[in-house]
Amino acid sequence: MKPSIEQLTEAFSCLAGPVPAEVTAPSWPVAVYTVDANLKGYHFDAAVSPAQVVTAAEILDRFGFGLDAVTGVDWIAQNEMEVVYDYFHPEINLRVVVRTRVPRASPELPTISPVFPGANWHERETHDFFGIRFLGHPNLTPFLLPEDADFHPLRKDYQP
Amino acid sequence: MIVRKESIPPGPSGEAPSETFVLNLGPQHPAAHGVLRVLMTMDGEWITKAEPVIGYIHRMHEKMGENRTWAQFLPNTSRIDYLSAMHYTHAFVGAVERAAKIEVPPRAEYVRVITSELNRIASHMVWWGAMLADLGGLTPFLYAFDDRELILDLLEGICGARLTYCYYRFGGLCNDIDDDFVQGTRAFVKHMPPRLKMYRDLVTDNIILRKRLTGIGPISAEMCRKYGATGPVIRGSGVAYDVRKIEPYSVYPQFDFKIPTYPECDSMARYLVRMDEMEQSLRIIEQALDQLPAGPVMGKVPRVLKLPPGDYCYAVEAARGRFMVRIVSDGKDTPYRVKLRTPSFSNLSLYEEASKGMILPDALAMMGSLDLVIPDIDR
Amino acid sequence: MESQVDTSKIVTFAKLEDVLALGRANSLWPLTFGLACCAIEMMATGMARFDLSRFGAEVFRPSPRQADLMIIAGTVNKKMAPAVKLLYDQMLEPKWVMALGNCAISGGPFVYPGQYAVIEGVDQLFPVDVYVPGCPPRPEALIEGILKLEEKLTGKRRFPVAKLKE
Amino acid sequence: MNDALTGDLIYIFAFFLGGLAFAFGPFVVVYLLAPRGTRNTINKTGQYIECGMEPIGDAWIRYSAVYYLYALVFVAFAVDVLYLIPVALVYGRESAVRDFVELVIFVGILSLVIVYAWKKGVFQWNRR
Repeated sequence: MKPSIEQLTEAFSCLAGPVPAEVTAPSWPVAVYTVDANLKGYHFDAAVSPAQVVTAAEILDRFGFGLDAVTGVDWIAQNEMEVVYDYFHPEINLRVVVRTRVPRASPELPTISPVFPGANWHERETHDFFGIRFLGHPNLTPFLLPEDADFHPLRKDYQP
Repeated sequence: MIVRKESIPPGPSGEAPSETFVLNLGPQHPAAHGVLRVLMTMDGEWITKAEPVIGYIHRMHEKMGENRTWAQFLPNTSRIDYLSAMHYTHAFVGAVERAAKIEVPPRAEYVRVITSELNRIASHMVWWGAMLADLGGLTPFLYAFDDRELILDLLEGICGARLTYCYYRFGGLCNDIDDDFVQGTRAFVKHMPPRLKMYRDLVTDNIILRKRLTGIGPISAEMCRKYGATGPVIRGSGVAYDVRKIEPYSVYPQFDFKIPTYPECDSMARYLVRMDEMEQSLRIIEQALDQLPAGPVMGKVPRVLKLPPGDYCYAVEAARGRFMVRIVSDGKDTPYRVKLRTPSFSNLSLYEEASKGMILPDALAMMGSLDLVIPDIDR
Repeated sequence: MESQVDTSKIVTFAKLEDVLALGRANSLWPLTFGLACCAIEMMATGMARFDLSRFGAEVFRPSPRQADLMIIAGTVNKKMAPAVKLLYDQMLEPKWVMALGNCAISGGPFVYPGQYAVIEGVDQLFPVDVYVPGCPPRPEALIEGILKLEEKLTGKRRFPVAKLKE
Repeated sequence: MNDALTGDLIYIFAFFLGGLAFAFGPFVVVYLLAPRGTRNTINKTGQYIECGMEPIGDAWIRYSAVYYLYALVFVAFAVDVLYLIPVALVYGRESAVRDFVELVIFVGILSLVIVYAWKKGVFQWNRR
């Protein structure tokens, strides 16, 4: 079924949850805005709190979206880590981005692999590169790095 | 002296239990198309659990994205998936142009489409040869590389490389195409259909191939969506998802071409999707050659490229599926983060669930139909 | 009675080693061991146009037991190094190694300060006989590498070396 | 023992020697021609080959029974061919038609093995 941006905005409005105290990111609290696609490449951007990532995934799963990628970004200046979930839709030209921020000291957020099994690999890779722990993930062992790797190479303060 | 290791579960119908063992379809295996290792827990010939282990050719492309300037990352883009290098460079260049709002002259866009579609046919040729080699037919490999050499000569004529072309630049191309490229491409477009017809008669309608592929490795549209599998895998399951049609980029809206889909969801459907895709690519090349405008091939680009802060992404229909580049820039001349969403990574993630209970030859036939390039998975 | 035939023109005597070396040089069986982009160029060399079988080297054996030339075609990274070393050890003795492409020679384009995954050069793992530079090297370069290896075995060069125009 | 018999015996003995040479010849040639020194430090040439990885587990385990039944069908036909060899010597001495009919009957009876295996479902190759 083909969702429209209005349905998405109204569905995401229910996500206006409490604001975690220790995270002071600029695009906080829940900001939902439509984006000019040929400037940014996606149509819909939602910044949610880490706890609501799974509910956002369930909403998008109901609308028939597919998971595209899970990207980790290490904002070392603001002492935070950003996790960006990309979703594409197989039938219509609507790309949704759900982003959240976790404190750099203890980067943890729930896994969405029960909703999207494809996220299992994406999250394992993000854990590999950034050390972001996904709670409830079935198998968070090193994935692209050697089995005994304990370093996280894509962190900005990584020294070989 | 046979030592019995773990306790053996009773067989399915309760009679004498047969022992499950772990087979290591390891990094060095002809059917692995590179260095993919699959840990297969087998019961006789049937697979109970096939868990791919990757990372044997991880080459730090994303880490290299962060310590090079925008232009220095271009050679990397054609080494991620070296079989469809043009698409990957197109995605990275498109993302940077979208962020810096660089105007690309129309002639450059048309040449990008022509070279990308030529590269798609070359990539499908290698897939076709490799897949049939997996099924035991070794002669098609020779035919496939014959046609592929024609394409490589054409592309080598304009950008000097056979495999890792670094042909696109921000704002256009590194140099213009000349006349014998145009004549060569027109000759190729005329030469290819009878060859494809020969392949259809010799191989596609071959009863052995039909028996080996029909009904093997069913991947439903729902599983494709859940795992994010795109490209010929999702089109083989009946969903007409093609980035060129659904999220049009470059000058693809100017051409009329069909997206071949097959509803059967099995390996034969994915095979037929790729064979029909080659014909559609030929149609696109022909139309692009007819509408090729004159004019410059390089737009105005600032000397040192600094992108406004923020994150931008650009998706492209590569030979294996949807390739998306997500760049995060903080205003400096080097990217802050480059994320490469590669199609083979998601296409392979559904392998564990899709190959449960199959026998080994069928599981390898299905892996061939997924068309994997392993450095594309490990990045 | 015709004149005494000068046999030295017809029959030449060679040490057994030379005969063996000639036999080994003309039937180098490579191990199918494609890692990355250079593997595609290796395949293209084995195919009809560049035709590696002119030099007896087109039989790509999957198992190290039957191969006597290991062509490292691609990047060896730290997770793959033990597997490559094991394959080298499993090959039987008259064996040679050819490092195909810059990644195998010195880590190639993936070498920069602070890189954590790529082995910079396969000769850190085991002795390499022939280095073929290029990224990826053209099929002709791979054939030149095979000829260089044959020259190393038999001491004679099969084809004249292409002389660069002064 | 008249000379015809010894002639035959010599042929058989020569044939036997040829078989032995064919079997053990390569070992001798390899011993003579193989290079002496080896660059291998750890002796892994005798190890099982498992795609570049250390082999996991042991190869001596129990498989499902369907392979055993398949092998039985092969053995039946191997024995069948064994009996056809002497027939080939005397084929067509008296009347070729009689020999041909006998052959067809012999092979026909033995091919009942295929029919029996087919009925027992050996060729369906399902898990047993």
